[in-house]
Amino acid sequence: MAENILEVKHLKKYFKTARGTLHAVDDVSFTIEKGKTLGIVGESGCGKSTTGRAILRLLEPTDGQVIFNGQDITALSSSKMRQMRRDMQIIFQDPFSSLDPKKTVSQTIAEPIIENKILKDKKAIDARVRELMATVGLAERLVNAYPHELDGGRRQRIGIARALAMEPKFIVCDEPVSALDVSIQAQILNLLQELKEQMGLTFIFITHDLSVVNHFADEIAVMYLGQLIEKAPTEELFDHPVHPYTRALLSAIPIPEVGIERPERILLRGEISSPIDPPDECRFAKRCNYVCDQCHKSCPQLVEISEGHFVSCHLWENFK
Amino acid sequence: GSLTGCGGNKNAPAETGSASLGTAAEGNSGGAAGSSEINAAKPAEGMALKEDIVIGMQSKHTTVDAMDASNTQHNYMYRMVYDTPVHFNNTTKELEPSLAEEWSTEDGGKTYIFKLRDGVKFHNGEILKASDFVFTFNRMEGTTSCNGVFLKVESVEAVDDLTVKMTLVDPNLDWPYMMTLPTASIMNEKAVTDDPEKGPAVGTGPWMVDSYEFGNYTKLVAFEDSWRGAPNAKSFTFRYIPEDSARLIALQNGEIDICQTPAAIELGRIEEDPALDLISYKGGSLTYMAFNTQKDPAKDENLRKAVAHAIDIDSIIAVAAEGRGEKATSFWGWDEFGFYDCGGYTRDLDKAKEYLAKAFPNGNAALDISVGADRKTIAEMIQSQCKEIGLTINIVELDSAGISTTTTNGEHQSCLYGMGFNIFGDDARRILQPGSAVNKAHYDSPEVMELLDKAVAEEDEAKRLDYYKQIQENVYEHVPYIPIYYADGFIGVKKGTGGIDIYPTSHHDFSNIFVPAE
Amino acid sequence: MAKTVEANVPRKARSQMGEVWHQFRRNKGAMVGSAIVLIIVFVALFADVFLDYDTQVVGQNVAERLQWPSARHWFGTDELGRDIFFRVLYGTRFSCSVGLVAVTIGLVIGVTLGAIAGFYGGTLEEVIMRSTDILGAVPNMLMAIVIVSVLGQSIWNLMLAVGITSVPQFVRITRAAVLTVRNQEYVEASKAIGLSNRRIIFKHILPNCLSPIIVQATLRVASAIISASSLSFLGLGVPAPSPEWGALLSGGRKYIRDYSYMTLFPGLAIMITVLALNMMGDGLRDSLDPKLKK
Amino acid sequence: MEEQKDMVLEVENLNVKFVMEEETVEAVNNISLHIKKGETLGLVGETGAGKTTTALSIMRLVDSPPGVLECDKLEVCGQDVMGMSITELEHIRGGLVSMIFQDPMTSLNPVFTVGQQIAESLERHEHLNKNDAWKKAEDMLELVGIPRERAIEYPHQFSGGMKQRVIIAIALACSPQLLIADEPTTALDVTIQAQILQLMRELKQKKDTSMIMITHDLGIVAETCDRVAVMYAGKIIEEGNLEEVFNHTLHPYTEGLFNSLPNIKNRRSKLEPIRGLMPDPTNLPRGCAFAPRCNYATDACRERRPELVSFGGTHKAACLAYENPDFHIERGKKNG
Amino acid sequence: MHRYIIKRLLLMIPVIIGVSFLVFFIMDLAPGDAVDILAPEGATAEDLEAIRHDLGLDQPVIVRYVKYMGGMLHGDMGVSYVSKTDVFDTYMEKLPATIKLSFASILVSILLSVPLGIYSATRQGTVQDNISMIVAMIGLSMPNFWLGLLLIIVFSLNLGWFPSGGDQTLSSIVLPAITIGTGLMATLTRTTRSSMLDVLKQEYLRTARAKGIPEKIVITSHALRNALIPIITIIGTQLAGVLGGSVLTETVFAWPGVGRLIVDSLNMRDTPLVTGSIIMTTILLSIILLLVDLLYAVVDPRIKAQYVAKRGKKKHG
Ligand SMILES: Nc1ncnc2c1ncn2[C@@H]1O[C@H](COP(=O)(O)OP(=O)(O)OP(=O)(O)O)[C@@H](O)[C@H]1O
Ligand SMILES: Nc1ncnc2c1ncn2[C@@H]1O[C@H](COP(=O)(O)OP(=O)(O)OP(=O)(O)O)[C@@H](O)[C@H]1O
Ligand SMILES: [Mg+2]
Ligand SMILES: [Mg+2]
Repeated sequence: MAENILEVKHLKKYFKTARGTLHAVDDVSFTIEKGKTLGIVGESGCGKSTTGRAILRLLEPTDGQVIFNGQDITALSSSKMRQMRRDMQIIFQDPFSSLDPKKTVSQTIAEPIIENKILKDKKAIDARVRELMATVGLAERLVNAYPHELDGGRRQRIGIARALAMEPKFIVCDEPVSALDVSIQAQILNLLQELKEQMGLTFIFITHDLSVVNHFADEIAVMYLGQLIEKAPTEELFDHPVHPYTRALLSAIPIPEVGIERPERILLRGEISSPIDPPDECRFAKRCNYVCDQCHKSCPQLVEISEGHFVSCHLWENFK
Repeated sequence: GSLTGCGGNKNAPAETGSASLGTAAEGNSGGAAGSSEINAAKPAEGMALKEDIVIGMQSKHTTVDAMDASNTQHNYMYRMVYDTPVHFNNTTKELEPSLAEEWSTEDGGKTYIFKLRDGVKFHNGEILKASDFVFTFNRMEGTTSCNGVFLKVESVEAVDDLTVKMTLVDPNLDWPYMMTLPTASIMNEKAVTDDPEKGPAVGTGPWMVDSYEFGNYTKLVAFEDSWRGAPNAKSFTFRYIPEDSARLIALQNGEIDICQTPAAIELGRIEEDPALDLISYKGGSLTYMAFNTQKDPAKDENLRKAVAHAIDIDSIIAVAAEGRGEKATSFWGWDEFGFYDCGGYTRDLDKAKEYLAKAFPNGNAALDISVGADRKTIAEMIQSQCKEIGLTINIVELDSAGISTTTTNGEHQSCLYGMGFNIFGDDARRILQPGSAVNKAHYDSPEVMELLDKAVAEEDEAKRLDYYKQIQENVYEHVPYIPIYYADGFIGVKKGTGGIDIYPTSHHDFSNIFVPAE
Repeated sequence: MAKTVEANVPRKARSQMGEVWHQFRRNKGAMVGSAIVLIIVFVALFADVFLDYDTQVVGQNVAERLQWPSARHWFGTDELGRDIFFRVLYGTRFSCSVGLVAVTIGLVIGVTLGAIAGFYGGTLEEVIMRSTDILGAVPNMLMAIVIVSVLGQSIWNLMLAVGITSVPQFVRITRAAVLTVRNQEYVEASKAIGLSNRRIIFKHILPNCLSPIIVQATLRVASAIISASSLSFLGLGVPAPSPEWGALLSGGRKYIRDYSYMTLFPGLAIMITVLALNMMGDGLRDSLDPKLKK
Repeated sequence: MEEQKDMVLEVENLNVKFVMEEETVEAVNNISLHIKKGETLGLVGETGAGKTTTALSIMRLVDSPPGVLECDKLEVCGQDVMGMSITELEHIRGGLVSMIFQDPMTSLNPVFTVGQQIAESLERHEHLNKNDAWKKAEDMLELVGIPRERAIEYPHQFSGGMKQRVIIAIALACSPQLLIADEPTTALDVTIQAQILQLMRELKQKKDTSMIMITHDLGIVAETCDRVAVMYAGKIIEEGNLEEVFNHTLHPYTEGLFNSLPNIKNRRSKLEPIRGLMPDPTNLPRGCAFAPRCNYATDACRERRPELVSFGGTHKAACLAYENPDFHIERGKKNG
Repeated sequence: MHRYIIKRLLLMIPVIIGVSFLVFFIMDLAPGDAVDILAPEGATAEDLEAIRHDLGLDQPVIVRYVKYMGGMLHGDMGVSYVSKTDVFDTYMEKLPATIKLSFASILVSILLSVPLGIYSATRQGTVQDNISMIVAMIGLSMPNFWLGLLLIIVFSLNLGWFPSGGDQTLSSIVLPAITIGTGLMATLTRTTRSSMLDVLKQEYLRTARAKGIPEKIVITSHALRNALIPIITIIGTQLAGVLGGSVLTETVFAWPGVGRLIVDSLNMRDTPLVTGSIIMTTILLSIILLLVDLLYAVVDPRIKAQYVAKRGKKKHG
């Protein structure tokens, strides 16, 4: 069995808010093998980004462990953590707010190199910046451009170059393409694909677009209201979705084809409910078309129903 | 309008120093021709009078208790509200009976007997008794403005209902003069004991306090039963309008009837205004420079003399007082008993340089001069004038409390200050006695002190005058102070206003004021 | 490697300063403003080249006192016969340094504290903000009186006094701006690449909080000059006879009705400086903020 | 003439420029649109293609300055919108034509209750008094599936999907003839998007409203529209009914769009992105705006601007390559 | 909501302690004390000592401070050195005039600035915009005493429309209010402008326009209400500022307000009066700022929601 680069165990992240405790991530566990990509999907606000950030300790986890390369990073001091970050990077969703508007392209890319003293010589830094720009497909003449002068696709490339500058082994991509147009999205997806293949990177790929993860991820985890409700290898998930939510999600994707037989659409009631002080019941119970008494009584556990396929639903057997 | 002089002092020589520069300070002595129209003593027959009079004050009242504060702005009010045992008549320059019909001393000024007027009514209806007199003096202990008086008194006792015997610590022939000052205002025992807060405002004068708001206004109303007779109006309000220009505009607008101390620069406006009169008088308030005689570099008499001969007093008067002032020739009130004209200091740059060379043989002559914002211009002029002899003056500006305390504590090198003199000779003690707060020079001359002590106990007037002359000569010689000038005093009033008893000390008496109705 | 063809580069690359300058130049108001500011600075720097301080600026000439503006004395003369034009000209030196130094003091202290409060939050923020409240509650005059009287009257202490009184406002404004920037993703990104908090604050957060701070600073220069004039009334201004504008204003107050020019010209000088600074400040804010560029 | 009456929207040669100090953005270039009663037109294109600007032009809501609007004909239900005064326009807006904006989070005024925001438009256009308008507003809420009691709540008390419903309620309150939906579901999650699209379909049928559906999602077009117009750099480069555009794609750009989409059915298929980027709208190339990115581009493409040419039936495309009669694109080959 | 208010009021306590401490010690540091001011001319060293003892000024500052704070605990703010009156009463005597003037000035400032700010925001970048901003700035760069005297000369002396000063008739407030109000204009106009500019970019205005709402209503109702928060914030701080007193204006117009009280008592080193007045002002300002915060909730339902949520939470716990 391949070695696990990352193990997340019972990760929790709660926020104290005026209205109560917000369970942004509530007891999430999973593992990723080296060189593989885990896609995390789910609706807005279900805790995808929070999971990603908690793994990098950009947010301090409330509870749980994150074991990276065999080391529990939740216990590291902040200076040790800073060193650890050379191996773990993140690419953000919003190519507008994730770049400092006052810094040029080269300043942004050079910053991690200078800060972490990866290179010291000015010329070497310069050369490295250009190399990185070439890697992500940014023209050399853009070195002195400001983010606002660039379109979303190019900005996202800067974000990628900045992450790559640290020569990480593991990258969390937090919806790196959802702000982009389809044609640009395809360019970026191809770029990430190539980087992954060439550098043997491990990714967590967060998105709400199922067709994108389908294309990109080896495994997919579906989150709902801070919890992991289903996790399976990509093909398995698309071919045999079990959880009612996953199935609704898959059926809701509009297919850009005319004259085909459209699968029947599963429409859900209502919307994702509040993550503040959630009651101890299945988080999906309120919207589920198959809800039964059991669902309101307790929160179902994640069970492995076939090899690598985990589901958290009381009624999974009915849907298999 | 033209000017009215109320000056003149029987003790002072008729000619007081050189004529001032400028236009306005002509004829200060004697009643000028204009006095019949401006500030007449009594309203003309059948004149319609204003009932509610308002005066715009430059400074505010902080109290209505005569023992709490003593200065020009309060004294106006005290003179209207209270009476003192003795009255000083500014026209005749004589002491007159007031609450005391008679007073006498038998032992050269150590014990005084006051016989009180019978039937004097307080505002609360009580009749004045010797016990009120005694009470008043005993109340002085520990008060801010009268404690000094109290300390001079050994005992006060009521001999009978209308006779008071007062024993002093040291003989003091000027004591009856002391008894004319507003600090000696007689209060009513019952009123004060009944209401310690409002009671002290109960006096025997023709006006009584109606309402008072700290820092805003004080309103007096007529007290018809006053032994001095009923006043000419129903109410008299002091309004605090600190800004000079605004105060004058208020007068021009008719919002007030009297404008205290209009700015010298704006006097022309009153003179031009047909609806207004300008009352002017030779001021009794001296602007002077004091050197700290206990501290380098002003400890050196040579430096003091150098400055005395470097400054050009005439041009200072022309600028700082807009020419409306008079050079001071001795550090002594011109209106004060014992005044002797030393001639003042005159500008003589050669002499000044000579003295300066003695004081600073190595050059680098410098002196700090502490000054409040109001006398900054004078400091600037002195600075510029001293530069001509090579003395660098550094102006140290301080806020009002700062200047007062630093100079009292002797932290200054020299300073510019102002003060008003009283009419009696012993008043000079304040400025010459070591430890006194207004001895801004911290001048300590045993010789002078001895002369002062002798003078105050001396019954022979000629001898006293001689002692005082010697004192003045001493001060003139050693230059702890440079007397600079007396600014003329001004009051802007509605045309036809009268009944204001003008005192050079600025403690004017508005008791009998009248303002013609519109 | 996917190498996208880079067609249609949106804009030529310029250096950072060049970029700011390019933007700035296009703003007419800002250019006019900075031209005036430049002139003022020039005058301030070289006042002693044109003018002899001892004779023309503080030299008195009582014979020519209180003259209305004329060809000989463009702005008239004051009560001591000094030429007001020269004094206003020379006063540039004092007033500009009072304005600038005071604001700099307020800026440095206020922005640092505000940034710390906004960034770290929690108890530290609470302590800083409460202290700011306390400092803000003490009347400026009292503060100034104490500073000037304890440390002595000098132009430096005046600057310090005026500067310290402007600290609370800078703290509040900076904190508010930091709070909005703090949650931007690029701040998180800089944490992800291992930057220390100090560097994050100074390199990423503060540069993006500049615009309200610049606006406040330029407005504050004006109030600093005016505060200096208020202090002059209390005798706490620049020591005489220095022709600081605030001191000229307070000195001319007595004469306002008959010799209004004595306050008019220093007043105008303050006004023009303030307007120019603000026009420049607005332009600077706009050009420092790349997002505003079209 | 009969056909004329049926026309809800007629736009001929619409041009919109944004004239700014240094540069001019040619946002919309020579667009013509026709929509019949009950018809839904899909307007697709990438960011900056000029979709929103086109929609705003129809309501004459383009910011001016800097916007400059020119048009040969702009009629809604036979009324000449171009020639209207501001007051007349204010009657048309929200009455005859309504618009739904992209972002439900920011499209509602946070300080007014949702009821007020619906009622406001009713008061103006239907001349109802306050009470009636409020009642009708509550009815509208119910129609879009929100309990009527919630009319007194503020937008922040609603979730994204519900806000979008409120916006739909506002847009439909005065029964407009034409509804312009500018990316109405982009900001929403897929499951919510499915709900909203379902709702719009139902309401449209009920009220027989014509619609312009602006989107960049070809999947949505396939599910909701009758006809499609594909925009690129301010021009319509292909137009036709669904079947024509999806299955008989003519334009290389449209083809590129399809190739860029990850295929949900075939995850191993390699994405074939269009090279490069949309041209700078301030500096459009002389020839075809797509030429620099086009795999089929010829020299002629870089010199001349293609016109929209009919390819039989309702299908039109603007591509010079078809001047060569043998030309067809890869996708065309695939689909026959 | 109550909880929030109580928390805010409790937070005032450390601030008051801090302020009084600072003021007390600063007063001690400043050269000069009340003794010199009170002493009559002629006072001897013993006189001064007697007064000093009388006022308790011969005790170390820390002792005086502790005593003073002890009094505060019983609601006693001490007695003025100079006027011998109760500090609280003295302050309250001046407060009405200050409150009147403050509100009038703020009103002037609002009436001038808000329309001007809206006007220039809707004409961003035009000549009118620039002129409006310059007009707003003029008030800032004119010292209050200068403008005040100018107004008195023109409107009181020459035209005779308003009294030159004092607080007697309703019309006395006009000139001082204009003087202060115009000085506040610059900040408020700019705030209004920039806040409006932010709001004018918002999508919901496009929604309103698309509904056919007339432009005037879009600006004055839809946009302005959303732009109010920063405007209210500035108005709040400005109000707090003028409530602390505007010494120069009060001096010029002989306005019997708090500002002059504080500065005058400062000049007389009347420590109890200064400290008491500043404490009272601090309390007043905290209350004003609290009211401003509560006003946010009225203007913006989103903010109201936060307070309501707090109450909800309390019920749970
Ligand atoms: N700093 C924070 N303070 C309080 N609540 C937070 C914070 N960050 C996130 N949350 C809340 O945590 C929940 C999960 O947020 P998160 O950003 O992880 O969701 P997401 O799945 O990434 O959503 P999206 O698709 O919108 O990005 C949300 O309800 C969010 O409001
Ligand atoms: N107010 C404006 N001022 C200047 N340029 C504008 C303005 N509005 C739009 N533009 C420009 O016009 C062009 C077309 O914009 P438009 O918003 O119509 O595109 P879109 O197709 O709706 O894009 P999106 O998918 O991002 O909504 C863009 O280049 C845009 O920058
Ligand atoms: Mg997210
Ligand atoms: Mg758009």
